[in-house]
Amino acid sequence: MAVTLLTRLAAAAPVPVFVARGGGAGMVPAELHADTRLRLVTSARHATVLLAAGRFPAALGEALDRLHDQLAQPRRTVWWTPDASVERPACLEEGATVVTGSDPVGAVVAAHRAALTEPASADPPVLRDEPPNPFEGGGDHGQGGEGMMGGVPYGRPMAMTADDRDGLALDQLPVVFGPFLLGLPNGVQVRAVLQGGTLQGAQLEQLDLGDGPPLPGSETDRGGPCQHLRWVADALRLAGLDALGRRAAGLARSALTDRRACASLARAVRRSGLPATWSGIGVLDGEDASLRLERRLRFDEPADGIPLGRVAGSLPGQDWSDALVTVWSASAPDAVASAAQGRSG
Amino acid sequence: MTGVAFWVFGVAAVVAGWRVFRTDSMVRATFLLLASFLNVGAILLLLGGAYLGMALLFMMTVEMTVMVIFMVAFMMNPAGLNPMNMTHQPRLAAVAGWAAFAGGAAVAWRSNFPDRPLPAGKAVIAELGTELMGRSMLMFETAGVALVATMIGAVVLSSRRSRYGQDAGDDGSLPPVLDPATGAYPAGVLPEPEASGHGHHGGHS
Amino acid sequence: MSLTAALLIASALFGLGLWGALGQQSIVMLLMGIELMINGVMLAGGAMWAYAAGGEPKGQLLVVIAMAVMAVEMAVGFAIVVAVYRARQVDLTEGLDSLAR
Amino acid sequence: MSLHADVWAAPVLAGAVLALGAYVVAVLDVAAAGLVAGTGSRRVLAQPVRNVALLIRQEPTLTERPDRASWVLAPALYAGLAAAGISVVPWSRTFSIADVDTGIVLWGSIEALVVVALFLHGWSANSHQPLLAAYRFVAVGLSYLLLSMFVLIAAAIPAESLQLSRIVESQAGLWNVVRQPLGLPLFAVAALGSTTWGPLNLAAGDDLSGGTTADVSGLPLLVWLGARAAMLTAFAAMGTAVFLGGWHGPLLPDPLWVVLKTVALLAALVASGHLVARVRAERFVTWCWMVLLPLGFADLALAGLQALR
Repeated sequence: MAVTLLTRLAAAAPVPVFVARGGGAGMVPAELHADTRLRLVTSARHATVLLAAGRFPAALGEALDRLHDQLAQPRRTVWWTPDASVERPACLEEGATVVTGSDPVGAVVAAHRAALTEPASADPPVLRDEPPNPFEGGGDHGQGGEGMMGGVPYGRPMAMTADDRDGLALDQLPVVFGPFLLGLPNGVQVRAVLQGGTLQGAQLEQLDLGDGPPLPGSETDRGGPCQHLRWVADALRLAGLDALGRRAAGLARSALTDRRACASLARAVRRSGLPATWSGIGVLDGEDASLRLERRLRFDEPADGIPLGRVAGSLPGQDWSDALVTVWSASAPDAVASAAQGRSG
Repeated sequence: MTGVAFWVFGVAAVVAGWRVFRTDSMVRATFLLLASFLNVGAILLLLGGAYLGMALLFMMTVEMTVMVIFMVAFMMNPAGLNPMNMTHQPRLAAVAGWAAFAGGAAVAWRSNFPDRPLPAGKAVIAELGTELMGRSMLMFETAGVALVATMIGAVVLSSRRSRYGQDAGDDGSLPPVLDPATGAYPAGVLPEPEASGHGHHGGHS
Repeated sequence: MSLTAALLIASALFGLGLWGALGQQSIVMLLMGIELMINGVMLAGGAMWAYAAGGEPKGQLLVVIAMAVMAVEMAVGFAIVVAVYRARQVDLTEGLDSLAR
Repeated sequence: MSLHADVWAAPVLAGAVLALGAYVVAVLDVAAAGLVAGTGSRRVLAQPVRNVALLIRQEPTLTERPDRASWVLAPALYAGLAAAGISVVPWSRTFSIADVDTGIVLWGSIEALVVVALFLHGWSANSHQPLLAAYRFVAVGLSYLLLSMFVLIAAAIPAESLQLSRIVESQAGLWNVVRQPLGLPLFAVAALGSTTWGPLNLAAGDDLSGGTTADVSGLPLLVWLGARAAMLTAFAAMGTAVFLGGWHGPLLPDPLWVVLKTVALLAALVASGHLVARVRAERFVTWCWMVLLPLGFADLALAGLQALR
């Protein structure tokens, strides 16, 4: 009895869903934030449902498989795609619910309830529980390099010392972030060299997004208010203003944009101090993140996205959070997405 | 009750202090040391030092938080995921440690200290305050000045542009050239070439 | 709970600290050994104050001064570690066998 | 003098108060989010319960080679610190769970140990984003700690005592929020910092995929989030006692005043999370040392001058 009550309560909770954006998804999934039946989470560990939006070919598919296995049980996978015949990774093979329409929320909620009430048909892991690369240790203690340091045991480089901005040569750590992180354009991953919380080096890689039709909704209003509002919704989540982000996502979803509501949102954003907080971050082509935010709030024509290579060049020396803000504001993620789509079309 | 608590805290302080030097993880080592301090703080509270114990908790926690950052920043392999040995002269160290303990224990055992226990209900906190701001003010102020001097000294020592001017940059720990015209360095302090300057964590190849 | 017991624990802490300070190669670990020794000293001071000095406020003052000493030791120790590391990229006592750069 | 709870009853009482407080925080959070988002505030009472049920049903996950002992201990430490904190807060002229005579210093130790708990939580997962959050939190924590100690000591000066009940008594004529106007805002900075909440959510934000919680799920996550909300409650209760006059107030009984003021303070702290953007860690540390710390000094100096008068 108690257990069923617990399950009933859990099933009625807002669904913690991790949205992975693939090829053709554009910024449409940002609108899901407006739905109070869902709660978008930024760590797969907190989610019960993995919503894969779009195409996941090759490397992107491998990344999705790894992400899938990190969700805690009970879990379910939902694939939101206009065309289910394209190449798919293992985690979307069986068991995943496929949604081809324009609204996946119903399917996500159903998947969440199913996960909690039918534990027998759990969503099993698709990768074996082992390091992604074989152990390649050497040296005195199996660490892979000479002496105490260096080497790539398990394919991951060990931290090594290098110069830094304080003039203290402390350890720096090579890591890969992405490609499904909030603040990164679809299919982009960061190869970063970290020293403490500061980036010493960074490369932005655009993984292949594949060919095919885009998600319904991503074609509407490119460069118009909707796209701006989707961008703002994600930016606000990145800035810790979840509730305001939900308001922006709601305005984006309601297509016929209510001018007064938009103006009131812009006022709320300015009052939150976000423009002041973001001033001075990611200065490229004479604009910082704050100015780019203002431009979006005014629905001005977006500047063409700055190429990923140049954005990456401006990252070293920045704190990781500032770097994310730089990437999200400077690379113009809608331009990146539509460029990828343009290539496909 | 207090007797049991005393022995629990005491044994915990000693065991934690021993494990500090027996764990591979630097973070664990630091927090084990903190645990040792916290247990001693608890004993001081039991002994009636209401302010001393609390102050120890507060001070040591902050100090160990700084310590742990240093540990992770400067030590190789701070998580202890690779087994390694970072000790020297183990026999001398062990003998000295045991000897110190034996000496202290002998004093504790054999000496006759005056038996003047803390009177119950003594206003120890107010007394400490009056002492610090009254009779022993000079001592207290000296300690304060010493701390300020330490702060300044520590910043100067560790700052990048420390001893030799504003824009010395990496040369902060180098004395200035003797003769600016020729750029000659004092004997024995010739700047090493970059490559050999990075014999990192030397002594471990 | 008695003066003897407290002094016994204090000497154990002091001995452990000495063992660590002499036996550890890393400068930071050496500092931790010294801290543990001062830990023992503070416990001994507190115990003497509570059992043999009749709660004389000077006893508390002694412990407070020991804490200040520890803060100074730690700050200067870390500053030296940073300075040495900046110059030589070492954090081991073996790297400090000469004062020359 | 104040009545103390029994040694065995104290933890139970503190736990019950904190559980209730955490629930109130969750309800306030849902309500504030609904208001700001414009989605209304339906089901505000039920939603926290449902979220808790979901976390109980979720299985805990493990990372590769975590520091297991620390991973288990960190949430327990955080929760225990919240319990210790709430214990020193007086609820009426005659009752607090443990009215120790060094309440202010104990509170300082709690704030310092919170930094340790958060660092351990981020460190132990053996994962990048939690570790980044842990580093960042230590830098921030060491900055606001001094601030909070200054304003608390300033509040102890007119009371001539480090004991919380005496500090509340000293506010019979004039609350500290008027007498030392800088105190409460600076204490609120420490409250938001210690719970990594709202504008100071530097160790659990979405920019780091949940920061120290990024690799935690299920029951351990529930304990951590619960401890965080409980800590916010403890801070609000402490702020009430030290700056808002505790039980002082007309007509209503003592404990009711404490509860009302605590909830009001909680509402303000929670709402700030939805109205103010997260600060940047580097900039906050700079502000803290260059602006807020001198303000803390000014607060202390003001209290000293008033005492000399």
